[in-house]
Amino acid sequence: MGLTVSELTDMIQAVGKVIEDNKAFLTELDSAIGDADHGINMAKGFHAVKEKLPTLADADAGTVLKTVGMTLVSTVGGASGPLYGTAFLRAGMKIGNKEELLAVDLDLGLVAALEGIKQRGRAEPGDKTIVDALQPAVMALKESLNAGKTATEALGAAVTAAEDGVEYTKGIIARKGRASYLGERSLGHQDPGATSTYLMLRTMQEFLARRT
Amino acid sequence: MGLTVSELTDMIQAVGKVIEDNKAFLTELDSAIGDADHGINMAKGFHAVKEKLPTLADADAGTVLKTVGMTLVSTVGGASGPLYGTAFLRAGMKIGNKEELLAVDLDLGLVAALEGIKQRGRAEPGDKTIVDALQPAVMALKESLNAGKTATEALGAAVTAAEDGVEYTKGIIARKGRASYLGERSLGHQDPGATSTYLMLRTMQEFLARRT
Amino acid sequence: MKKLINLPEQVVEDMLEGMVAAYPEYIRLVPELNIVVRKDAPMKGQVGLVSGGGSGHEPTHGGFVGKGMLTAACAGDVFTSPTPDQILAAIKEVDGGAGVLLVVKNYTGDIMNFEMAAELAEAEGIETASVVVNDDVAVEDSLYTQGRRGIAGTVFVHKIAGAKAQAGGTLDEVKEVAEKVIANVRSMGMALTPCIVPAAGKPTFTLAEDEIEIGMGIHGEPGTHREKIRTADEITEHLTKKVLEDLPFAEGDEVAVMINGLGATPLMELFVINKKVAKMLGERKISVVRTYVGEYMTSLEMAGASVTLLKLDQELKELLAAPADTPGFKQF
Amino acid sequence: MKKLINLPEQVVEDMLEGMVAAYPEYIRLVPELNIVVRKDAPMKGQVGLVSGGGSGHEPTHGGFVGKGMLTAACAGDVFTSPTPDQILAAIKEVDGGAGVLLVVKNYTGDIMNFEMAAELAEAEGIETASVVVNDDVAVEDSLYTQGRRGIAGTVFVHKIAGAKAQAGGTLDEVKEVAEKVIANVRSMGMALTPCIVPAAGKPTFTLAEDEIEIGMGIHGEPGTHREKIRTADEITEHLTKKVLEDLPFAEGDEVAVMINGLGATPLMELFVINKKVAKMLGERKISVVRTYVGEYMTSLEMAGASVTLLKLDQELKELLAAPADTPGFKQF
Ligand SMILES: Nc1ncnc2c1ncn2[C@@H]1O[C@H](COP(=O)(O)OP(=O)(O)O)[C@@H](O)[C@H]1O
Ligand SMILES: Nc1ncnc2c1ncn2[C@@H]1O[C@H](COP(=O)(O)OP(=O)(O)O)[C@@H](O)[C@H]1O
Ligand SMILES: [Mg+2]
Ligand SMILES: [Mg+2]
Ligand SMILES: [Mg+2]
Ligand SMILES: [Mg+2]
Repeated sequence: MGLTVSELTDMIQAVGKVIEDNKAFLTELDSAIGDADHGINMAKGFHAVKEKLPTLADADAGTVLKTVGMTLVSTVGGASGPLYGTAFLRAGMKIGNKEELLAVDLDLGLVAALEGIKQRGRAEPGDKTIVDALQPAVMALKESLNAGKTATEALGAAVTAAEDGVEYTKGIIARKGRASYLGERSLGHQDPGATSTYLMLRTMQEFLARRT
Repeated sequence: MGLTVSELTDMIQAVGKVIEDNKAFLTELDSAIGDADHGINMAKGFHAVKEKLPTLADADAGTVLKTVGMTLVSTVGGASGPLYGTAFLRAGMKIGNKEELLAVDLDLGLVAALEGIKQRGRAEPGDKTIVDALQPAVMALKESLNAGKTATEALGAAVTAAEDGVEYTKGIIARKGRASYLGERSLGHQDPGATSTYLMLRTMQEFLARRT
Repeated sequence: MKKLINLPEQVVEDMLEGMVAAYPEYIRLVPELNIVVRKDAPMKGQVGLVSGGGSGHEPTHGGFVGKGMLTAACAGDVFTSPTPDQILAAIKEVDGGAGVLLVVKNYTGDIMNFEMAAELAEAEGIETASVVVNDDVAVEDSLYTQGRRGIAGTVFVHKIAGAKAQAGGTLDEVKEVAEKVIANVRSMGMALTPCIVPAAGKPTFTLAEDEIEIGMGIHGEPGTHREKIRTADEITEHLTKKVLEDLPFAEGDEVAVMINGLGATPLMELFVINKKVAKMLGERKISVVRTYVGEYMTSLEMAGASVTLLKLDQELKELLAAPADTPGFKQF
Repeated sequence: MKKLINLPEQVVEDMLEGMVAAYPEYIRLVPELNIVVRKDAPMKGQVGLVSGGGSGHEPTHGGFVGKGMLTAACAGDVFTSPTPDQILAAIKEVDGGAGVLLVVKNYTGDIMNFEMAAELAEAEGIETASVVVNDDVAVEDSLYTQGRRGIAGTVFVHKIAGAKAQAGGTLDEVKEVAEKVIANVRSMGMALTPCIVPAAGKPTFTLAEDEIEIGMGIHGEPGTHREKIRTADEITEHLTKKVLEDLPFAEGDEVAVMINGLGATPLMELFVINKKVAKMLGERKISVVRTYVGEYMTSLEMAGASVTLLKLDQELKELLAAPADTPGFKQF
């Protein structure tokens, strides 16, 4: 795919914009089974990222990702801050000082992000969290790449898997995060974090698709 | 008129019943320009009076009235407790140990009551208080009696004067009591205390009229 | 009306029993009479301090009974003055031979009931004196009217007169310092929502979702006027200016500040108000000696707040700084 | 939404500035970082106690910074955990060489942010330990879930661990006694009304005029179920029974009681609740050593209350009785 650092930066900005656009929606989802702040938290974080990215014009891909992670960690708070922060941090650490990203980096980065989130949050699939969108997405991506698909195609498969994952969260009882306090009352509601993960992946895919 | 102590007692009970029946109405009036408790306060007081009166079967008129006054003072609280309490106390003190009340006693008693209220509350006519109903009533009663009317007739004149007094309170700004804090906003509302005075006088008049 | 109560007629008794159950080391209850008395009262040779009024202003009054503040508090029904016999009983409970000061808020009902109680006490040979608190600048002050209401500034009277009594002041001295506080304290409040007297079951006024009531009393009485809601800074500026201009407070003055919540206002909002008050005082070179932020003089579940300023001299400063140990007001 | 605030995005800063303006003799603010630190921190050789969490629970957490309780508190946005860099900065502010105990409430966000901060502190050579408070019996306790929430019982952890640190306990000792409190404290709450996060502008749930929410959290999270309002005695009985059965508390136990208001509940109603709790404990021959009634762990302007019981042994009794002097919790 050959994504330059400048394109990576643009992609992250696009992700930020989608989060901003969905601030009310994500907050609404969180108000049903959480504390009504997921959109607010995430938008605040990506607002800080937006201010930060221009200062990284000369940085490598790993540094950009790690800085995004640090920025999220230090501005978002709540559960999503450490989780998404760790995700970007780990992706950045894995990818390292590259100037251009290939399909394999996408795979490596997302795998590292997923592992980071699972380690930080101790959630497993079925707990009604980010993991329920991200893990199937990562698996779908890997499978597609193994089957010889392009990065854009593979990410398309990941997006579909994430969307299914979001749908799946409606039917399960939360076992991690605030929603878990609701017990059975969490049934029927889609998970806000899984939803933001889906939105982020979809934006990345659209970005790649636009560019090809 | 020749009112026996037992009839006096019945009359007071009738007054209590009217207050009880108008509890919500008086409270409503007080909520417009006061603190929404005049009916509650008065009803509580007359409820205590109702329990107390049967213990006074053998007492004289003065004792009955003083006991009613003491009971009101010690159960009503607020502004109306000391005011109406003092009124009954003073009436009882003035009338003394009579076994039967005549028209002149009605006059003496009401004058003493008015004086007691004015002394206790330091209100003058035009302050939008009980005094605006009671003072014209007392004057009308005296005039009627001087003109040779019966007690029932004279009390009828007093009731009309009290009713006019209540009406009059709608057009004036309160200068005493809680309503005074409202300044001009007290305009247009009738005074709760003047209203309860009118109700009490009307009940007394109806009681006398029924009996003749 | 949604309240955590049992029968409305029983709410004052329930509350008082719950209060003494919570603080047996501070207070005791005189059964039937709804009087909260300091555990160790009467204190021989010490001036007793009795206050009271309608219930619904908690922690006022019962919560301020204890060392360095009130010796007894009489609880009337919700928003209704206590009765003379109640007050008389409280006077007798606390009389340690040095006389009793009655701290009364300037409401017709309170004035008359305390006055009758004082007459009864006199008849029984107990010396009493009274002071009347009237700190609410929202109400016009006039000789021809009832005058101003007593609101949150009353807490400073309790604190400072209480410290003076605790320090062994005579009845005259305690009364004098209470009057000094009254002469130097000013308050004004505003409400976001009305409150509901349990026995009435509905609010005395209603406010639209974007309306606030300025200068209302602590009994659900409507205020001076109604306006659209503005920012906390704007509202605070309005209240504080009225308070400042009234005494007036001037450059170089030393003051105590009380930001009082009316019942349903989160501490968060009271602190937001205090930030603005502190700024305004700083700009005017008025120095803040002590600040109290919290619920001191409430009005059931009313949302809103009042701002109180007390101008201090050396004596008031020292008495305000004295320790107090009561359920609702503690100071080392 | 009707609130006494300025910009929603600025409410936490405004609040903290108003708080330190009110209590300069107790606390200072670390600018930009929203950390409230005890005026005289770091105390050489004394274990530091850092807590924090989302804002909107005032006086928790900043109000409990002072002698005998917290050394620093990190304020997150409303109902949002503070961030690791904030917490790390607080740890550094209070580290007096004896290590720092982090008191965390059991929420995913808090846990992760404090954990990351602890990792960062370790990297900088500062010894930390953590305890996680999970007193809310409304939530089912299970190994496979997040477990229970930390609510009002946290205040007892602050008080008792704070007393131990103040008394010179080592990090291990302070941690151990904090864990003892956690093992012995249980709470449960209910709401009459929801609350509104300023930035969200609307409540997370709505309740009909005759409905209450049982077992809700302190962040506007819906509770275990909804029911028709009942009398205060019936509601209190339900909550207290759940709390009693959970530990379980038994005849002969000595306990501390906290009746906590959630923000908009008048003290009057909290005392009504306490009357019933005291009665229930008396019937079960559980003796009440101390009672705290007031707003300790709030949820913005939510109306409602929680009941907390802490089973005491000799050590906990002594530490609970130790003096504490903070803006929001004072005890002689
Ligand atoms: N342990 C966990 N592992 C993974 N994701 C989690 C975990 N806990 C919570 N989440 C995610 O975080 C989301 C909520 O984030 P947010 O509302 O920003 O934080 P908070 O719950 O602290 O308010 C949930 O919808 C869920 O997807
Ligand atoms: N100084 C006064 N003199 C005469 N009547 C008064 C005075 N102050 C108040 N009142 C009367 O008392 C009434 C209010 O009584 P109530 O509501 O029972 O007491 P409170 O005002 O203490 O709540 C007023 O409507 C007015 O008629
Ligand atoms: Mg959330
Ligand atoms: Mg009234
Ligand atoms: Mg009244
Ligand atoms: Mg949150």
